[in-house]
Amino acid sequence: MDGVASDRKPSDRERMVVAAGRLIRDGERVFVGTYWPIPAALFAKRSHTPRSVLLFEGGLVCSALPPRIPLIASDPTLLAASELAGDVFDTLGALLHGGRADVGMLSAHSVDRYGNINTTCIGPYESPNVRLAGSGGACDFGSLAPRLILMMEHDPRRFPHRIDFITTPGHLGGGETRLQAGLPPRRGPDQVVTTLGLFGFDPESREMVLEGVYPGVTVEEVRREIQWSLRVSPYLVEIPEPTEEELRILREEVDPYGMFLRDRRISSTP
Amino acid sequence: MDGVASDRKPSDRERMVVAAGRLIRDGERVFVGTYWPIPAALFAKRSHTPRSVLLFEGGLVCSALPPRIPLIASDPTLLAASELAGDVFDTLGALLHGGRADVGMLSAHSVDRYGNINTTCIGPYESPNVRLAGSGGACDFGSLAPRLILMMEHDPRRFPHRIDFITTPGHLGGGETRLQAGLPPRRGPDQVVTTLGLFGFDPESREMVLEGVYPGVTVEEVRREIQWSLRVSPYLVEIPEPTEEELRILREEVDPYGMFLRDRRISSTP
Amino acid sequence: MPPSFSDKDKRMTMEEAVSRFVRDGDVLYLGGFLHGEPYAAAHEIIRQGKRDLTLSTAAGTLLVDQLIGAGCVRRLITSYCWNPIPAPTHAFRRAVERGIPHPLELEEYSLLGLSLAYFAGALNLPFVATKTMLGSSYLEKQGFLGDRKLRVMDSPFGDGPVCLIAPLRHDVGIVQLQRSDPRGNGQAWGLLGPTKYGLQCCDRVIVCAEEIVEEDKIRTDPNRTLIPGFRCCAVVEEPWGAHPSYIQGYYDRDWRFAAEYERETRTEGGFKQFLKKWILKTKNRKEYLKLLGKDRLTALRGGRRVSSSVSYGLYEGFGEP
Amino acid sequence: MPPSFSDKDKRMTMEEAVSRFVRDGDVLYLGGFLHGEPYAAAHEIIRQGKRDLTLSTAAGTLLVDQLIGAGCVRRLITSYCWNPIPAPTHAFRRAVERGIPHPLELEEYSLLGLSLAYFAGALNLPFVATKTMLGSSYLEKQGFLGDRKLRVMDSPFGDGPVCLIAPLRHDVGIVQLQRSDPRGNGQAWGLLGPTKYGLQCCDRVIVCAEEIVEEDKIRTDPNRTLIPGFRCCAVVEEPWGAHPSYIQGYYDRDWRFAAEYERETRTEGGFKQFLKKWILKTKNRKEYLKLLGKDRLTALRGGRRVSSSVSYGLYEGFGEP
Repeated sequence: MDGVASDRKPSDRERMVVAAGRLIRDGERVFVGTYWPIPAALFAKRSHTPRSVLLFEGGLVCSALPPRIPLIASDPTLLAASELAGDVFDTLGALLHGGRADVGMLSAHSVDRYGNINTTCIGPYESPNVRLAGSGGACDFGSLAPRLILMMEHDPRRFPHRIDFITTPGHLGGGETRLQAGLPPRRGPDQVVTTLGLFGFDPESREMVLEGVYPGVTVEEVRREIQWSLRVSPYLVEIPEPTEEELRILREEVDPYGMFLRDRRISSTP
Repeated sequence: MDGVASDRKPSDRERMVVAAGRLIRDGERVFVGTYWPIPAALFAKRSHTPRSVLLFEGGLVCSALPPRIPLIASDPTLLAASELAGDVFDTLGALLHGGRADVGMLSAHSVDRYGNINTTCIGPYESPNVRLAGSGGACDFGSLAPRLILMMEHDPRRFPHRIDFITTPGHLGGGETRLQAGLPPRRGPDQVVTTLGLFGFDPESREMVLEGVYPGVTVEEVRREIQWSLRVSPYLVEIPEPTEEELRILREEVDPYGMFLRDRRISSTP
Repeated sequence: MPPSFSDKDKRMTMEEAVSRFVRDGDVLYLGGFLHGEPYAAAHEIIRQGKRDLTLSTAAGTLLVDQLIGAGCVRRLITSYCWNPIPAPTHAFRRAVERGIPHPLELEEYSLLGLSLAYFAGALNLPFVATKTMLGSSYLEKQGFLGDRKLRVMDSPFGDGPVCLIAPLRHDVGIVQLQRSDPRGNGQAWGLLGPTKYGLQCCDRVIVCAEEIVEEDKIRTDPNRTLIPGFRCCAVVEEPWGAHPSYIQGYYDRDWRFAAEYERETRTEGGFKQFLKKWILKTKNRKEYLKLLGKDRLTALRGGRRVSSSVSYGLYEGFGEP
Repeated sequence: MPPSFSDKDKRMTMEEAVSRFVRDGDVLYLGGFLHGEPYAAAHEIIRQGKRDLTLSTAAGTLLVDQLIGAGCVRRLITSYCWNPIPAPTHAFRRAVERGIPHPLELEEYSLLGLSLAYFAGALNLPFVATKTMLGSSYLEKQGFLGDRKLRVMDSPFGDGPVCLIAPLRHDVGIVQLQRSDPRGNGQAWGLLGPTKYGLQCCDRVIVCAEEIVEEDKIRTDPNRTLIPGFRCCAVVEEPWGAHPSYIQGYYDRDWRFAAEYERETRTEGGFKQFLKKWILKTKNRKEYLKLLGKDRLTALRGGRRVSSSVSYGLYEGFGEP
């Protein structure tokens, strides 16, 4: 457990996880997608949302803390924290489609200016240049979650002019187009938290708007990572750095093995 | 346990239960409706269908024998005989609507010449002269069971010219009308077992046809109990009396307390 | 969006739960399917004189009969209403046949049809398509739900006529089950009927349990949990709360009670006497049980038949192999 | 109507089960949702060189990747295919991007959409209506199911556009779960995903279990049974049959294996070597486990965390009170 001391400077990923976690409010029922939402939701629960309930697509409802950090949304460690273990209809069905959850958190591969997510393919669907994972529950989160938070590491290819496949509907063509498609009202992505900053969506046009950057990050830097001409909020803020206590929680309690934050999950000897 | 000796003559009800039980074949998966089907299915299981599986609408699958005779299809004694306890979708859903059962058995209040069953009301639905129970799973049995056996005690009012409410669809107006209504093909009532005899349905017109009578019962006697002009099969048979062994099984093993056969279930001290 | 109640101890008396969470005019769902009928809660609803309820339940028995006879119910959604011995439920009949104590509007389905309507409501699906009920009179006799209940259409996938079932929604639901923690993580076993889906249609859920146990005990076996605690607004510890229905593993159905009820309630006067004796003159479940008598309760306890325990495992760290 | 297998002891080896019940060209359902993936069965399918399968599974991982890379699969129905570490499943990518070892036809849904398609198939419902997937590319990109998959229509109940999902049907299904009796009454606990409904869509069901137990033990806790024994055609006792996936209470996911697999199978040659080493050169699961080594298995066993037992009661006679 080297390097957990909280005096080490926060990494971009730590900033992202803390910033996303801060968006969760206490008592909320949170659909936790796989990958980045896992440390973010657990960070929130250990810092300021002790009463949040974590929901997992495969059928788990957890309001306790698992014995270790789950590596995926279907990790066996979660059963010790679950008050309900059921099937997809218990969570994605009755809680998400049924409208009984508050917020969903998703890792996204790439996103367009209206928050539409592609995790399916680059190039034509029938003969793609790069084939990606597909939806899992992501399309359901995007279709149905009352509030939706996306998490992404920056890379210009992840913010393209247009995406080749809408795996997870965002605000579609902007404006009222999402409603016109028949999706439930007052939904769609609300925030995108990245390794550079935080984005919201314009309430009218539904276009992504840069709303905050981490200390030291410039708007120009963000623009370079995004293929379309990015709108910036007139109220752009600097996102406060993780506090010492936040970093301590994240490093010592949430992910002491560095499974997410130091990529230990993908080394051969975790 | 008075009067269980098998030398006592079989009652009409005992004849009905044995005759209905004989229609079940070994290994069949039998949806057991409440009331008369319970002793009939258990009689079959104890006499000649040891491998039949009893299915109950509320979610039970039983291939063992319950410790006592269940008084209804949701009796707690059944759990000791169940290999699966689930919900309505496990049985009425996946097995009945899903097409994985063989036969359904139902007690019916009244039936018309096409085997349509009324257990809802006598007189207009909105202001009935007599209000009855309604469907429970009966309508589902009638809509979906690949083979359907009805059980009824005789009374002319139970075999009227026309019924006031189709609780459970039989062959509707006869002929192809059932198919035209959209119900699955090759289904609908196959036999009606009563306290006087056994009825089938004409393969073309789908009208009820008397096919068998118990020893000593005349066709005229049956006709008196039925309001429409009853068709009688040219191959009318005499239904063999319950054997000594069948009676012994029924009286000593299936219903030793006389809960069904001697109405002990409706006395105040069962 | 209903509020989250996830972290609170929601235990209260039945009197408080009914008074706070069941409102005149509500669509009230009663859980259970002959198994686990919430009698204690229904009796408290009668005592508090709730009115104009739309009752929704998979199968009505004495419980629904009593609520109707006591004048609490204006509308009934069900697949069935009868005394399981079997015999008529007389108050139900008086209401439907003669409008006593007042007229009753009906909305009926087959059991599978109603269960699918609950499923659609639980998931908030626009509708579900089925082959059951085609050809039956249920298609013609739509009641107060009007054209928000069933429709027949030709399947666009080429299966001929199909019946579309619209979702049902409930304001409040009550379930009586084996055990719950103080937050309302209720666990049930035995025959489950369509109770899970019926409850999931509810904005508020009152969990009545034979026993309240620690949250940790619930977590030893989370597959038994019917509905998560945050969906629950009140938890009532109410042993014998389902009598004369049964709770698997706790007590048997009181068949004798059902037969007596049938005889005693054949007349309106008889029903009123029953109501007075068993419900209005008993202040709560404790007094009802006292009236019933210890011997009768003892006779209803069955033997014990214990489940084999299983391990869910404990996965704590990321050790080297 | 498929035959009833209710009363037979259906235990056999994996070799026999796969050889008798999985046929070239079948629509094959694989149970599990990251939990309980039937690896032992999939490996035997590869060994026996089954061809032209249409694979249906809630979420593809290494398991689906191996079947594709080995050339068994022509069509895939799923919501997802990836290595959960997360990283690409390279054989899947090679098949989709470059037609290696041969082209793969896809039919994709969201997880909830696919679960509803299984539900519709399980109950043989004509279709189910939902709001999920509206606006997504899933509506446009319908594959080999063509217009037998999804449709958008205006809801006759006035909810605007809705997505209709047609039922899925499977020839044969395989599940790996905790325990079963010899007749195939299989019991599962932990996270259940959509496995029950996926299995119920199958004409034939192969139950692979960590342990075979007496029928009486199953009857002590019938609420854990996923699907009745008479729906099952073969029962295989196969401990560790889900490795490198996990079985709740039996063993943890082998994360290291998934990371190694990712690195080793980046090239076609690497994949072939993996295939040879772990699947083709091992005759059965026993040899696979031997290759894996005892120490590795031991490291994956978690601690024990035992469920509190409950009573289902025993109701024997009709005694006087």
